Amino acid sequence: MSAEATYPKDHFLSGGWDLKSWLLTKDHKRIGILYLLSISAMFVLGGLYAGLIRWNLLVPDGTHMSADTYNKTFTAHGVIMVFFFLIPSIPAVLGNFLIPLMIGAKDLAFPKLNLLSWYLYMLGGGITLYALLVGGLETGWTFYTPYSTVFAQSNVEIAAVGIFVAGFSSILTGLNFIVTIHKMRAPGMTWFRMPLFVWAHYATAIIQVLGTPVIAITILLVALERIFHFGFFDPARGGDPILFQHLFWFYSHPAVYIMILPSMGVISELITCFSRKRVFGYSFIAMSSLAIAAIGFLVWAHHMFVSGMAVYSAMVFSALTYLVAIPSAIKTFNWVATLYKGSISWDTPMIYVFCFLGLFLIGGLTGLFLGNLGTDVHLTDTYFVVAHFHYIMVGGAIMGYLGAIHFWWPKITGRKYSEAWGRLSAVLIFVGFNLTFFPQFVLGYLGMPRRYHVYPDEFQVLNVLSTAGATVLGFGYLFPSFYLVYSLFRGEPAGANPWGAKGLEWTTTSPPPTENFHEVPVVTEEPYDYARAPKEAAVV
Amino acid sequence: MSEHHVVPLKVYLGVFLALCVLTVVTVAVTGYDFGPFNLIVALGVAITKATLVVLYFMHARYSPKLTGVVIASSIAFFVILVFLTLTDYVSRPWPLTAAG
Amino acid sequence: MNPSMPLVPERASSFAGEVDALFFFIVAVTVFFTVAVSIAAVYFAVKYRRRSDADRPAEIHGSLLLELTWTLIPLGIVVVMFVWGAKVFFHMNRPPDDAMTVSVVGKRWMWKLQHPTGQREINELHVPLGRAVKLVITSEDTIHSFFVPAFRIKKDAVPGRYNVAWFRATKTGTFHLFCAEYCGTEHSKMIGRVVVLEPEAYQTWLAGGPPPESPVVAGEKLFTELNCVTCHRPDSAGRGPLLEGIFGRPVKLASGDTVVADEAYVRESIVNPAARVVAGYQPVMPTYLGQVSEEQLISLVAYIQSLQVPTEATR
Amino acid sequence: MSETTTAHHPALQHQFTDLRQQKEAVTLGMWVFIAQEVLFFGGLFAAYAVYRSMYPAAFSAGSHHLSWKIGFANTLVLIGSSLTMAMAVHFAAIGMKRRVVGFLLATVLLGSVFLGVKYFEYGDKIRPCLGDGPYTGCLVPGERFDAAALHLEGAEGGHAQIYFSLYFGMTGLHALHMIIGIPIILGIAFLAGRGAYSPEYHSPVELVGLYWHFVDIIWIFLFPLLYLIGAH
Repeated sequence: MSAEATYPKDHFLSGGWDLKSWLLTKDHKRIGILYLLSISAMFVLGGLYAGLIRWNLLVPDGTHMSADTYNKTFTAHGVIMVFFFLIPSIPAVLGNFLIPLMIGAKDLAFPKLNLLSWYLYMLGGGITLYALLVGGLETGWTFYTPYSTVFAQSNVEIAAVGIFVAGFSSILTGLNFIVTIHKMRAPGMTWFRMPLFVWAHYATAIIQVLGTPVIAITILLVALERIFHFGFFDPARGGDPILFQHLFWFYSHPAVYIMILPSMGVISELITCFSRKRVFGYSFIAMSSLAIAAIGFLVWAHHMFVSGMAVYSAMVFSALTYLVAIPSAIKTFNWVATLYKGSISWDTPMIYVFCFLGLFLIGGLTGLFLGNLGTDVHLTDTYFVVAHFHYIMVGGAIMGYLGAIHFWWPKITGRKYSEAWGRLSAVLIFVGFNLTFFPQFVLGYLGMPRRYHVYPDEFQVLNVLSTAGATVLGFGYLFPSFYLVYSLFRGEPAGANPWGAKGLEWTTTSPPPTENFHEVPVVTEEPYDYARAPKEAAVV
Repeated sequence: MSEHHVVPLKVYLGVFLALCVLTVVTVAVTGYDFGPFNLIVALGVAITKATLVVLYFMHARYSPKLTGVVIASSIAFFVILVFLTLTDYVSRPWPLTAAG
Repeated sequence: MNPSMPLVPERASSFAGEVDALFFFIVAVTVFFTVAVSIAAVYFAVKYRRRSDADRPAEIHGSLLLELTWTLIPLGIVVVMFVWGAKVFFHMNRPPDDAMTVSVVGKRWMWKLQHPTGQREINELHVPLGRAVKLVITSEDTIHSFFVPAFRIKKDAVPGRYNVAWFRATKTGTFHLFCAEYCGTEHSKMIGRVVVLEPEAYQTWLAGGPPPESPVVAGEKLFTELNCVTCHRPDSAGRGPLLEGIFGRPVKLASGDTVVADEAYVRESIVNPAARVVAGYQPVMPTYLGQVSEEQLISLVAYIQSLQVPTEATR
Repeated sequence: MSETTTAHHPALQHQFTDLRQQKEAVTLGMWVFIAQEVLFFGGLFAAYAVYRSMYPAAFSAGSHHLSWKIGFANTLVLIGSSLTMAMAVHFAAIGMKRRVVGFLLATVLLGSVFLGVKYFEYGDKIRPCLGDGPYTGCLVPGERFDAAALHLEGAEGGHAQIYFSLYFGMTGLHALHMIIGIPIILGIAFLAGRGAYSPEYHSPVELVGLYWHFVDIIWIFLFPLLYLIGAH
């Protein structure tokens, strides 16, 4: 580490703090921070709704809130978390901030489009929050027809328009990343010298661009059918509700890969830095990202095995679902192999990496139960599914997100956070998480259906355990917001490369200047080449 | 742009004529009944027209290989969406009896 | 339903054993890999923890052999899982021919069930022990899902079509019935009980209730009321195809391919006759969409199912 | 064009090193946008494929009701507008400003003709539902949909409603894309008129050309799939 780091005088924030410099910025770093603030707000809101769900499920007879309120609560939790936190989280915040830095570019390919993405996100978020808060939405985040089109009495149209608009924010971010990664790499930065974080975001961008439009048209059809009653999914007139499920899951399954792939990219960066070692099987990890993006589009109907779809078609989808499990297994094995003979330091980001590894293992392997035709009949639509996707999303995506925020916090803000608090909150979150969601695997196997306001008495003990875990988890999530904000004012200057990490973003100052690099970097060495000492920043 | 290929006018006019002829073919072909192949023939004509537009009007022929990859992947995912969904509808009436 | 905290649901159907065997095989694989990888990660984290900033870790790029092993081995395991799962799924979707048919109609927030002998039940299903029960499931409004955890069966009730599931109860007692697909405000109250009785107890229960009108009788009355009989006549002189003995057998269609005349085809032919017309007949049959309720449709299907080839009449 | 001049061209955005990189980036961006549009229409084409395979009779009856002659004429109009757009791009590449403006306006004109024909086609399907004018059968899916106009009854009437919701959905979305495209072309024609483009820098003309050709391709598929089902 540099002896004693000084806080750089001119950086991308020193230009000005007034409203105009934020709301009309074209700097990918400021847009990344705008996203950080907006999705953190969404995360808090979604988390409150989660708390309300767990509060209701403390008692089996549902006396804590009415059935209608509960339905609106779990729908709001689902919609906010899926569309407004998990999908944008790492790509919009860290992807925006870091990809140009990592490939040696001045900015993303289309800065104005990037700002438009944020405005679309805020507009879509505003409309959807209006629908959720004023009157509520009680169709579940899945909008299954004919309930959503014929029977729901809530703001389905407004929420549909909100999600439609927010969808384009995701498409434009993906488009921006694809063009930037193809066309704006610094000299010497070949495809196989790029950080795996950038590979993961390239695969995510492909899914964002090719998947999101399908849910955009599907959600639009639901809204149009509610307004004009043209019977598109209305069984009375020959419409097929299962067609809606096909179109919906065609996007919504690849969407879970949009949520997990960026975290995988983060883990590859963190595990190499804190093992001070080259990643094991670089090209296998890179190709696994692309394989997940491609095969991820072939598996969607494993959400519909019991919907009465054809048995032979279900077999095809089950086989393809098992195929998509392989790249994730390859990545996990490669990460663990990277630890072998490394020099591992247990800083906060590395603790999040271990949390990710443990939880993503359980999350991924429990997917085998749900991709399997035989066991899925019993387990689908129960709390087993709820536990599975929370292990992937909260255990995987959010652990990766928190690890990334801690790892690049010195680079973004130029300040160091308190390691002690960081490690404590990571362990607290890990414990709270497992206490919340592991009992739900058992609940699911016992047959407790999801989205139930009241449930039979014998499930209460496990539900109480889960709610207890949720309080610990909620409490654990508050910690980072305290010590990270505290570090903004009291944190000691971090210097260009506090972790001694490899990567172009660590060769410029922290926080980086507006044009990222004082002179265009030339890449000569392989990625994660820790054998050689990290290059000091040209100008501190 | 040095490597940008300026396409001669007569290529455009030729492609335009071909498209008009193929449009006439599109209508003419519905005169005959090919039984189950009606749709395939109609789609075949439409695909040839679309390929002409993509190659010549949209300069795909003169663009870098990457443009071809983008076009191919969008078509691939379109085909996945349509045909994997159809596998469910086509195989619904198939009987499950081992013999059947 | 034992109030103590169970960890394994009851095994009360012939499937339960198969599904649980497959379930615990996957649990074993999950536990093995989770423990193995976690131990490896923790062991490496401790053994190779950073002692000083100066230590230089090994220069390892990767090894093709290792990559192949941890690609092919997981591939092999998942193929086994897939084939085993497909076998169980195939078995679940093929009711035996001797099964007794119970019709299930999901309606917002209640299950309406009807036995072959006509008994109707709301949110309760009494079935004899050891007898295969075929469920013909549909819905009158939104999508529901008929889920009996103890039997390990679940099938969506989709409006506008029949979905079929079946089970063979192997344990007497009372078991939970849930709706597993979100269907509105009282989704969590759309529950019920499946009561498995000894065969004799089932017969007495059947006799106990009010004399029911069997769906076959109700179907026959409807068949004449809606003057289906004018075209569908046993002497096959009418304009409609002969229905005697047609149920469950393949039927050649005008479009050339054949289809098995099961509940779904008969229901579709009543509600949407022009869809799949039998070979040799014109699509002249008027539609009864909206004129017959789901229950009446079930009675008509039951009646057609009961029509046997009259012994003396020659086809 | 030598490399140095393009490094300080007024149209060069700061994040690009030279115009060549900007042009490649902008073109790739447009192609990725078109890939996304293919999937956006793809949802409707998937629904069309499923419903046509389920209800061939109703689809055939519905498509017989449309006048394929108007569809045919409209297709030629749109292919014409595609030609004029390609010519505009061609002349922009060789720097003939007046020709560029002329062909862009021709494209807008042909596009407007196409939309006008669509307006009348929609008119004679929607007006009966509102009750004015001669009653030729209301074909807007919903309560007032008149299946008798297609000689269908009962469930087939419902299936015909699905055909017409697909018809209005797909052609409506296509028309919406043209309604968005036309003002953009006018804007670019205006800028071209003021000499904003040169052989080194005429990307906006190319991009709007790619967009317009894509809209034309969608119609090339819509015409046979909606207007020409079954023998005519």
